[in-house]
This record gives sequence, C-alpha cells and structure tokens, in this order.
Amino acid sequence: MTIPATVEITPAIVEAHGLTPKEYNRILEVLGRVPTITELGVYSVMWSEHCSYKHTRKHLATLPTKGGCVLQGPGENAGSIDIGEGFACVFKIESHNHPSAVEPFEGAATGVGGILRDIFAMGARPVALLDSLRFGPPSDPQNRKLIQGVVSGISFYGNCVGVPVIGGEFAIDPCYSDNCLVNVMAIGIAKKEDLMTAKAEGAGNVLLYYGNKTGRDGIHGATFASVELSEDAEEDRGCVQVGDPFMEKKILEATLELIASGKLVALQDMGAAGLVCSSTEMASKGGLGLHMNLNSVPQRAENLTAYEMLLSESQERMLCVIRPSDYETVAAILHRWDMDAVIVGELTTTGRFVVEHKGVVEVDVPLPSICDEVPWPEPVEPKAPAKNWIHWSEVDLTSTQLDEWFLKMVSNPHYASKRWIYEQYDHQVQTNTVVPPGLGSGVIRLRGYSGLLAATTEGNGVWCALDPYEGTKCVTAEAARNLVACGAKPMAVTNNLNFGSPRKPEGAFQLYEAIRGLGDACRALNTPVTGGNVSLYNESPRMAVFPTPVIGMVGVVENPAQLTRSFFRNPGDAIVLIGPAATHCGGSRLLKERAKQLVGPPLKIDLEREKAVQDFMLEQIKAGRFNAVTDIGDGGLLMALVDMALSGPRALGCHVVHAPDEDYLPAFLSEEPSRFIATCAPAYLPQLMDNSAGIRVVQIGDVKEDEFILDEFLRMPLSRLKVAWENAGL
Amino acid sequence: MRIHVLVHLRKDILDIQGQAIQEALVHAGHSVAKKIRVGKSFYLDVDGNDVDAVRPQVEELCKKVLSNPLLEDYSWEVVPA
Amino acid sequence: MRIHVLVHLRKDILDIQGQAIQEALVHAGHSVAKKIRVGKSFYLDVDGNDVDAVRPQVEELCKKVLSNPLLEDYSWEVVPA
Amino acid sequence: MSQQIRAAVVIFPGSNCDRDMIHALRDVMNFDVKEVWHDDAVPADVDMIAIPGGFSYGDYLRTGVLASLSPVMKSVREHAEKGTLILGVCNGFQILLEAGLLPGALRRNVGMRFRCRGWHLRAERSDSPFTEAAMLEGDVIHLHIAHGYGNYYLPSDQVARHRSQVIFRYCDSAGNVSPETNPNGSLENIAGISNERGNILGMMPHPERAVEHLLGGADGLKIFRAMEHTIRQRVGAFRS
Ligand SMILES: Nc1ncnc2c1ncn2[C@@H]1O[C@H](COP(=O)(O)OP(=O)(O)O)[C@@H](O)[C@H]1O
Ligand SMILES: [Mg+2]
Repeated sequence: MTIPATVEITPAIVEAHGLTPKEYNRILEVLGRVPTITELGVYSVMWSEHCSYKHTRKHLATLPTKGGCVLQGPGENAGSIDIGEGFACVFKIESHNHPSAVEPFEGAATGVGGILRDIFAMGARPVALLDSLRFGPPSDPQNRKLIQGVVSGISFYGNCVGVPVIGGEFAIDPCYSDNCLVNVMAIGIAKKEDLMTAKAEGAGNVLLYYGNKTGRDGIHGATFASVELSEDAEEDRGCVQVGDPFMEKKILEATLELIASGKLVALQDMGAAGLVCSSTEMASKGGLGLHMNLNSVPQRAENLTAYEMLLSESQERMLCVIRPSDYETVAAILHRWDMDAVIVGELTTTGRFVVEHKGVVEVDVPLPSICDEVPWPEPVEPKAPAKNWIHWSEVDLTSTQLDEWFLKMVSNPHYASKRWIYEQYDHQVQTNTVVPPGLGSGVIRLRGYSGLLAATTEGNGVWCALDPYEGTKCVTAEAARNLVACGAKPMAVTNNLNFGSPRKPEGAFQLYEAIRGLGDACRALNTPVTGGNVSLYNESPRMAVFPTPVIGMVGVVENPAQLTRSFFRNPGDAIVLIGPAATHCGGSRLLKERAKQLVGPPLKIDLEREKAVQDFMLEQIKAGRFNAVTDIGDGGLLMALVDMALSGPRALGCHVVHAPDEDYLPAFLSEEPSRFIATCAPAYLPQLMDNSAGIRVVQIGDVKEDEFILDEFLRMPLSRLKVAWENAGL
Repeated sequence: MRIHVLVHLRKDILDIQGQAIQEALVHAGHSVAKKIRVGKSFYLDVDGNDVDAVRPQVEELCKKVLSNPLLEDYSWEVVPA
Repeated sequence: MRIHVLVHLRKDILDIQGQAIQEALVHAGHSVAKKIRVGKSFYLDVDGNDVDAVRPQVEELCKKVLSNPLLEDYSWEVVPA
Repeated sequence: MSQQIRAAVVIFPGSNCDRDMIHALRDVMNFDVKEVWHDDAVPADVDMIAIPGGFSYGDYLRTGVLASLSPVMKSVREHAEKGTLILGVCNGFQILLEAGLLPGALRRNVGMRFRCRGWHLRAERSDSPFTEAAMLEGDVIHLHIAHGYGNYYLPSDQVARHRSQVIFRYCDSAGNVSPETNPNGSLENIAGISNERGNILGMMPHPERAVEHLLGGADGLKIFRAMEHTIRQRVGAFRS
C-alpha cells in the first residue's frame, strides 16, 4: 500500500479511515477547513479505539489505581509498584489479537516486541514475560496453524531478546475460532530513581528518533486493530508488521545506557500509530506543542510520504526528548550500537502539532484536539444478554464411561501439559528463574533483593460469559489465589480486556460489567490496577469471543524459604481442601465440553471470604505447614489433582474421596471460588482443621506412590494418566 | 520435473539481514560485495513434465506458503533435475 | 556486476527443513511438491565487469562465509543487474 | 590467598547469556572477569575465555558465522594456540565451530523447534581440563539446554578421528545414551566436544545457568571448578 501525497477528501476516503460522520464534522469544526490527507490519517489513528479509548475511558476511570505500593498508575507506557529495598517492578499486558489472527508468527512476535519496549521505555530491564493465549479447537487445521504460528513467533522474539517466559495460559474454546486472543505481559525491574517518564518537558528541547528505519509496514495497524475482522482477513496482509528481535536487543541495551547517562528528559516507544502517536502523546502530557520535520526520518523504503512516515508501525523504534546540547553525548551512545540517532522535531509553546516534509506543511492542527478531544461516541444502552446456559444438573453423564471421558479430558490440550509450548520458550535465560512455567505462578529472584517476585495471568471466558461482573471478580480472585498458592502476597494488577463490539447493547453490557467487577475485586483484594490494555471488536460475522478479561498480577514472596510448590512431594502426605464447601458445578468448562453449551448457574464470589481464605493460606504457608499448595479453578478439584500429581519432577498419585459435606459431582468438578487444595504432614492436621480464623479445612485423601484413585469412580495406574497428559502437544 | 523457486524481499524493503551481513563482511576484510540481498531458494520435485498443468498449484504455493506477499517477491522456473 | 550465489545442503545430508515444509504442505492440501529442498540465495553487487578479476574473492567468500563446506554446496554465476 | 583466576567474557551484539556467564564466573566462582566487546581484543594475560550464548548478529546468515569473523576472534585464536582454556556455550559453541577452532557443525534441531529443558549429560572424559578433578568418566550431570540449532554433525569419515574429543553426551538420569535421550538429533548424542589439544570446549547445554541451588541445581559449577583446577595446576607447574 502506498499513499500519495495529495488526495481529494471524499466521503469514501473518510469512511475508509474508520471515521464516523460525527467525527469528521468535528475535524472540520476544529480546523475550519478540509483536512489534508495526512491530517485525516492523523485524526483517524489518534481517534481510533486503540489510541483514544473512546468506549472505555470513562469506565476505566472508576478502577482503583492508587494505593500503598503504586509508583505509577495507568497513563504511562507501563505501570510500576514499589517492591521495597529500592526496587520498582514495572509491568504491563498488551494484546496483539488482530495482527496474530492475520499473520500468527509476525503478529505474536511483534506483540512481544511492543510490550518489551513499553517496559524498557520506563527505564526498567525486562526480566520476565507471560503469554496468555486463546484459540479455537486445534481439530481445525486453521486453528492449529494459528496456534503453532503464535507460539513460534513468541519463541522467536522472546528467545532472541533474551527475556524468559515464566508463565502464561493456553485455553481452547470454539468462540476464539475467528478471533484468537494473544496477550503478552512483560515485567521489568528498575532502581526506583531510574524510572523514566513519557512526559515531555521544556520548549526548545528536541525529539530524537532512534532504532529501526521507517518503512511502509503496518500502516493503519491501529485503525485496523479496532475494526471487526473481515471474512477475508488474508487479504489484509498489507497491514502486518515484521519484527527484528536483534535490533530490539540492541535498542534495549542502548536505551538502558542512555537512561544511565541521565540525558533523557522523556522516553517513549513507537507502538500503535507510530511516530504520530508517540510524539504527540509526549508533547500532550507536557502540555506543549510540537514542530516536526520529517526530512531526516530514517527510511527503509523509498519515497515515503508524510502520511506514511507518521502512521507507519515499523517495529523497534524509539523516541526520546533531550536537551539540544546533549545531542553529541546521546548520539555517541547510539552510534556505538550501530543505530541512527536523528532529530525529528522540537517542542514548542504554540500548542499546535505542525509537520513539515520537503518544505511543505503537511499537518497543522491544535495538538490537544488529536490527543484528548475525540468526540464521545453515541452512547449504547447496555443490555444483559438473554440467559445462555443450562443448569449443570441437566448435563447427562449417565451414558458416559467416566474413566474414558476423564482420560479424554486430561489429554485435551486445554487441560493437558503445556510443556510443548513453554519448552519452545527460553524460560531460563538471565538465570533468575526459580519456578519455571508449568508449575503455577512463575517465580524469579532479583539479584540484590531479599524476596522473590511471582507473577501470573488468568482469564476465564466461560465464567465471564455467564455473568461478566461476577465472572471478572472470580477471575481476579483466582489470579490472586495463584500467587498465594506459591507463598506470594498479591501486590498489583494489570489487565487486558478482550471483548466484542461495544457498539452492540450486549457487548456494551459485558464490557462495562466486567470493568465494574474488576474494580470491586481489586478494591477488596487490595491489589490496585496499574495499567492494562483494551482490545475490542473481537468478533466476526459468525461469532464474538466470550467476554475475556485477562488479569496479570504480580506478588512478592518475602522470604525464599517460604516459596511453596504446586506438586505432590511426599507419599503419605495428607491432602486437604481449604475454603467453603462446593455447592454446584456452574461455570464448569468440563461440563460445557460435554453439553456443547454453557453450564450454569453463574459463579458468585464473596470477596470478603475470599480475602479471609487467602490471608489464612499465607499465614499457614509462612508457618511452613504445607508441602504443596494449588488453588481450585478451571477444571475443579479433578484437574487440580491431575496437575499436582503429574507436574512435578517425580509423578505421584493420590487417593481422594469427596468431602463429606459436598455432593459427589460438585466435590470434583465445582469451580466455585475461594478454594485451595494442599498437602501436609499428617501431624499438622489437627492445628489446620481447628484454626482460629474459622476457615473450613477438610482432609480428603493422601498422596500415594503410583495409583490415581478418586472415590468410587476412578482408579488407574499413574503411568496411564501420565501418558495421556504428556502427549497432547501440537 | 524439478522447479526452482527464488524468494527475495521486495525491492522497496530494506534487507536488514543482507545489510548486516555485508557490513560484517567488510569489517572482516571480505570487501568484494558492495551490497548483499539474501533470499531463499527452493527445489521442488513435481510429478509429470507438463508445466502448464502444475502452474496454478505452483503459483498458489509460492504465493501462500513459500513467500509472504507483504514482504517478498518470488520467481520460478523449470530446471533440469 | 551482479552475482547470484546459491547455497544448498549437500545431497547426502537430510534436509530437515525441506522435509518439514513438504509434510506441512501435504497436510494443508498443497500436494504438488513431492520433495522440497531448501537453500539460500544471495545477490552480491560487485564493482566492475570483469568476472575473472573477482573470481578468487567470490570463491573465497562462498567457501568461507556464505556456505559451510561441511554441510553445504554452493554455485554462482553472473546475472544481469 | 591464592590469586584470582582471570577470565574474559566475549560479548557480541545479540549475545544474551553474557550477563549470566559473568554472574557465574564473577559472583559465584569469584574470578576476575573482563568483559570484552566484539571489536576489541582479549587481553593477553587472561587464564580463560568464555564465549557465551545468545543470538550474535541476530543469527543472520548462519548461527555463529558473523561473530566468528569479528575482530575479537583474532585474539581468541591467538589464545587458542597458546593453550588458554576456552569455553563456548550454545551460540558460543556455534561461533567456535564456524571459526574452525572445533570440529563439526551444528544444524537445526530435528523436530525444527527450539527446546528449553533440563537434560542429563554423561561425562566421557575425566582428564579434560573441563572435567578434571570434578567428574569421573561416566558421571551424570544435569544442565539445561536452550537452542534451536544444536543438532551436532560431523561427516561420517571424520567421526572416528574425533571421537576421543567428545566430552559430554546427552543421556538419561542413569547415564544411558540412546536415541530416546537425544534432544535434538545430534550425532552420537554429542553435547560437547573439544579440539584435539583439549584446551577448547564447545557445548550446547548451559553450565552458567546451573550455579545456584535456589535455581534448581548447581552442576554447572563442576565445569568451572575443573577449569579453575586446571589453571591453578598449570600455574603451579610453571612455578615449580
Ligand atoms: N484495561 C485497562 N485498565 C487500566 N488501564 C488501562 C487499561 N487499558 C489501558 N490502560 C491504560 O491506558 C494507557 C494507554 O494504554 P495504551 O494506549 O495501550 O498504551 P501504549 O500505547 O503505551 O501501549 C496505559 O497507561 C494503560 O495502562
Ligand atoms: Mg507505549
């Protein structure tokens, strides 16, 4: 795609830019004239959903974003928290759903690149990645291709840059067949005093461009990320960006060197909507104007127009603000890393965004109008979807050979071992990984820090499809339980809202209810939201994705000795269930797989009780009571036991019966919140069961050598289970 | 019948790899190449001897699998086996 | 002068990548290629027009850098720029 | 107090295990570590050189080849001739092969995928500078592999000649070497091999990642300790 320098602005062109008539009229009003094609391009990307958050901004404002540990809430490239001893933990999650659907390898690879730049743009060295992936069933070759492409794209990029993947998720549901979800979370560590900002200061200071050259790739990616994928997504290849992790690695090292030199006033990566978005956002944060000259922008393709240079989403590019007198020092560092370092603009006090190219003024607009003055879309009246589930007791299991069904589920890639995925990721590089992927939360040590850092991502489309408000609360609580299970205190949250169209009443309902749930859960769990990302329009003419908020959470294990593992360790240990009794099987994905439709009732959570159970668990873990802990979530007690049995270095079995105060099916399948399962030396049982916090603790079995026995209905050699679980890779 | 397919980056796209290789070579004293472009070469063994019969399939293969049309051009010809 | 270099795995070495592509293709319904061998293609821009003058340097480049003689064969020719 | 061992860690653009190697040698082994940039030269007085893993030059052209041509390699070659101990890990191994300092070549993993996983290795020699006094022949150690191009290859007519230079083979926990215990298709399960003289070792698994129990094992230390032992013996030999 090439865009000529001058184009007549017709209604068709306006529409092709994704601008509504109302938005276009607003542009005419602001400018008092017809925009140039370049200006039209600028408004269209800056007012796209991706950059303007026009459908969510007001709702996101209700989230708790301040509090004890928060150093930087939403609004910068990434959020950050104070984890003590002078360290800041910087983290954020980003989606690359649409690009991955079109070109899985490059889409996922550049997704990793983008989120890493957000982290080091804050001044932090990236120390960990987590990937949260959702696809349609791999029985469809198209989905298989997507899955393999995405995993190898993440592997290619992350391995080369040298950031370990320490965790993530992999979920399958038909609702993701047309819109896969590829969310990547990155974590960085900085000394508190080294944290950077994207807020430009000082009129007369200059904008310096470094990193890769600019090409035509990815033009209109941001606009493209905000519309429903058309039937022929394959034809959209022209919008896909390509990644160069070798350059990213050099930029990373050069950036950290620049920051250490103390010469940067502000720093920003060029992500969605490229040069125009990164430059104007920095100026806007500082309340300044900006005068750019594109003549010196390093180009990798010939004869780029101003339009193309401003909107290009070529990867691995950075923009910083420096004092003009520091140019030599800064350029010397960049040249040592074989990188262009060119001045492309100057901060002004005019409040205008002016762009010159080859002597022609291509853009001259009020800067705030593109950053903050997107016209609010016509409100859509949210409407709850009609009841979309059957009651769990209606699911017919009578005709089922239970052990066959169970083995089939264990070898379903959704539940089976994910080793085939994380084995493709270098999860060890940097030599900090204490708990690698596949064993609950990922845990790393930080050199010079006395504790350990734990992180997890969690999403559950099924729960949220049943009730987005309660479902999102449950997902958030579940993320916190993941951390608590390893002995970490949950600290703060980043989130990725993956939804369908907010222009439809049901879509709007799901989105806003989920945000409300997220806020309530984070307040109750005392885990403020430091940032996130919104991905809307994940729907096709055939289907929309389940509302799928993905929660990324970080926590701290204060003392490495308190780190608790998630797998059976000693035959003879008692297995205990902690938390309220299960009462139903609503929300079960296992039963949904069988019924081929959602199974209710929706999960509900008592957040106060959740917090009480988590606090109790942390106390007991600190006291060294448990040999292994995991929480109960997707797949219920059944799949929790499978994981505990098989994921450790040595597989161990168990003999478990249903709790006396629970019914048979809920006991094993319920995904109700606030529940943990743990193993301990039998000697600790009396203290645990008779605890002063009034938390229900029930012994349900013991760890065995090599048989897997569940009550009356299942008894099989561990080796059989292991084969089913381990050999389901793609 | 043997078909030889060449896939190279489109002319207007900077060949990052080629450039990096060229610079490293000059550095190392191999200065004969002033510019290097890197691409892929494929030999396909195909049944029969009728080019026209397989042309659509070879085209499709080149376009959809062996090259990425966003970035790359391809060309192919029949060569002696 | 433009020189085109082709580098392919030696015939006696299993082409893992070619085989993997071929299998994936059959899986995806592209069955035209019975066998695929994957290699690299380089275009070198070289000063002057005298092949014999640069021959030693090009040979050296091919042998020492562009190919790994343990694994690969190369061939080159002058092509129109 | 005996003198600190002097080590150089060579860094290329795209190296990403350099910091890990430096950490292992400096913080854990207490060596005096110099970081040497790709366009610099390794100082003449170092006792050992480590070439760490990563994706030097983005793995462009062939993994390791561009790094093998960079200026620093001249001094690495000089050290190789002098008998300085040189350890190349992962991409560092690939670089040493491309530089012609070790026999063979590394190809794409069978299975075409990058693999990161703990693996057992059997020591094949107890008298190599990289195993001496730390491992007996047949000893099994546990390290991690993390590579996409670790499939070791030697032309069949060279295998016999170099077989005695093999230092590590992939195996299971009991030391059995078989196709089932081969993670990447390597010829004869070869994970690490040295030059004829024995002072250079290239290996795909990462000893620098196994130096602390907190991170799941410390078998990598055995290799560094063997190197330290060798170096100290040599120094002793010179003095006496
Ligand atoms: N779901 C969310 N919850 C809270 N904050 C959010 C969410 N989505 C986006 N944000 C915040 O809005 C700001 C803008 O996000 P974004 O445009 O994605 O930044 P960038 O372009 O740097 O990736 C960021 O600070 C981000 O953290
Ligand atoms: Mg950003």
